[in-house]
Amino acid sequence: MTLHIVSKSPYGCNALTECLATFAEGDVLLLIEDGVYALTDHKWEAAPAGSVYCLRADAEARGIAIPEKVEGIDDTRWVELCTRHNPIVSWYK
Amino acid sequence: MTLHIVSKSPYGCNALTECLATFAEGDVLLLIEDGVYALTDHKWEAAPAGSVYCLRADAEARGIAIPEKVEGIDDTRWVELCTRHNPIVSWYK
Amino acid sequence: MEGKSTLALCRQPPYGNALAREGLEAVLAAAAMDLVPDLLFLSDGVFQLLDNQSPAEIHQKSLQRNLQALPMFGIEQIFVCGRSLIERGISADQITIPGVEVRQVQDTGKLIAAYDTVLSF
Amino acid sequence: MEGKSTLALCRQPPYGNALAREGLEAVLAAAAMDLVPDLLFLSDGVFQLLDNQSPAEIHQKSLQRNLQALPMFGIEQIFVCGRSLIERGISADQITIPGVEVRQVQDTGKLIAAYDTVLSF
Amino acid sequence: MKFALAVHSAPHTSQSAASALRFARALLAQGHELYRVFFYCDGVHNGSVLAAPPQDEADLVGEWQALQQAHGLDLVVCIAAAQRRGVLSESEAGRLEKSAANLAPGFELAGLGQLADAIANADRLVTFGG
Amino acid sequence: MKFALAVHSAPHTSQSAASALRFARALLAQGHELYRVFFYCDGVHNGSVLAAPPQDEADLVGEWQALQQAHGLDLVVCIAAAQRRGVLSESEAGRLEKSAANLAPGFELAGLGQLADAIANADRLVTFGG
Repeated sequence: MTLHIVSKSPYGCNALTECLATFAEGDVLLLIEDGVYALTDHKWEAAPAGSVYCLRADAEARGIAIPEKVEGIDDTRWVELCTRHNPIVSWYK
Repeated sequence: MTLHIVSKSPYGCNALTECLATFAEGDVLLLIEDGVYALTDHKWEAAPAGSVYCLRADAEARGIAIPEKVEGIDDTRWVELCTRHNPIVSWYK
Repeated sequence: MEGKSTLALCRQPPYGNALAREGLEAVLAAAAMDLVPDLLFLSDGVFQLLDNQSPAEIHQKSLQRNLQALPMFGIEQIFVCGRSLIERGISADQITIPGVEVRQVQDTGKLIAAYDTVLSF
Repeated sequence: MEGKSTLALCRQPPYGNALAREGLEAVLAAAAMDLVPDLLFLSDGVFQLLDNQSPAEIHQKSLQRNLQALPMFGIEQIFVCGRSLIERGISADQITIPGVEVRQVQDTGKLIAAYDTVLSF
Repeated sequence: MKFALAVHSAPHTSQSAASALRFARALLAQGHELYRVFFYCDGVHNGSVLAAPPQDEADLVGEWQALQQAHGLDLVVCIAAAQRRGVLSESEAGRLEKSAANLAPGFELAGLGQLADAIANADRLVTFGG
Repeated sequence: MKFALAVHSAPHTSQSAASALRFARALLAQGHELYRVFFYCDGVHNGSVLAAPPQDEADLVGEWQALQQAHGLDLVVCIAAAQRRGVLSESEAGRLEKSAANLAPGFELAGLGQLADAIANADRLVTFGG
């Protein structure tokens, strides 16, 4: 079960679209840095319910509200997500 | 009459889309570097006929064929395009 | 240097990369030299204007401080692309720079074409 | 090091930025250490495989030399995303690496999930 | 659990170098092991001792160095990527007949084999780039 | 006609620094004037004397220097962007108490005012980034 980490805005870059096109069953999605701008759109809802996370610090930095169906996490939980999933795929460009 | 220079692939980045959305009458479009990958698609046809150029060296580097309606130019013509148009807007990210 | 009309095109969101910040720094420096640019926020650049930014936890300074300095440097023609706002679900009341009017434009191409020089950030 | 299954995900086009080249260099170096990665070309990364590249005039070395070295380093599991090819109008006969079979995959998610480690370039 | 990080981007250009540092701190705080940080591509600039950011901005080079000191981290800068971008150790500067060296203390230059070794030995590899 | 170039990206990372160099050569060959090249953001790395690319790759720093010598170009590296990224002149290195300097001969550090001055004095500004 892969952990996908997306760090770019879905408006500027195709990282999120490509990530979602390679989503497998049981995979989870973590939005970090400019990736949190995906929360202003509905694209992330293509991922299964309960599988979408975002770094709360990155959302707050940008003034982006975290929808109810997305779990805002801190760095501790980020590390934990990484221990519970493998492989970890970064979509950063 | 603006010269728009786009240097990113339209598949990875929204630079070309945004550029075409700000096209004004008389503007021209020059595709350079990874911008020449736009020639594998039809998006550039949104620009008026005769207004689309590409750097031949960048297309050849990538193995991309230049369609008939696009003028492949060398560096000398690139400079010339810049002297004939103003302002010059780079869409590089 | 007042003779040359200059537009800074701001297309990057804040914090993820340095271009938003370095773009505004260049704009303020130019204004300090009496070359006062106008600004157009386009694409993800409109996110620079969003209220409620709190980047302390990611160890960055708020970009809104740079924006608030714009009117002090005499920069008063600030435009935002209406289409980019709509695409991102941002309403007009979510974007304010204290002390300056941010004007929505629809025909960004016509706006750009009227300048002598355009800086891209 | 053979125990660890590794996939290099190659998403960038050649020449415009260094990631395509530096990614392949990392892959070849890992293979030389007996950690032989598989490769998946996805998104604009499929442009790396396009034939007829001639980058001499832009003063770069052809990336195809690096690709041709792959089988010599024992790298033989090379995948390309079928969807990415179709989106870019590239047909199967335009993408060949001499001496190695490039296999099209449709379900890239399932492929990726089977590896221990994934490198992103 | 044993982690390895690959850092592909430079401080003061992309946020991702700072994200890598935060992630490294968080995993160490939870008692995990950080087997190696491998700086590749523009990430090599994390190892430049000449970076002098303004006082009110984060000093990432210094923060990596402090973390290295506190935890004995293995901070490896890819030698090939570093040469292209002008990050040199004393011995590399000598060999290449360059006028100065700028690799920060606490970092070391080594080949791409160290990335392969990190993959082989760590339970998790997390890449930071962009 | 008088041109000014703004270069926002580093050699060996983006092609655009090489594109800027090609464009500069082409405009000079046609008898135009190059008022200034202003290196900003990651473009400051074009002025690093420590870059040592492999022999079969382009040496952009050296090519800028050769062009500067041949045409007396004004190659200006933004001092604020350069400090953050670790590109320092002798005097900056001294002032900041750094162990070395790495600004290549032929380049000079100056403030962002030099970009404004270039805009004011050139007929055309072309930006290279990415």
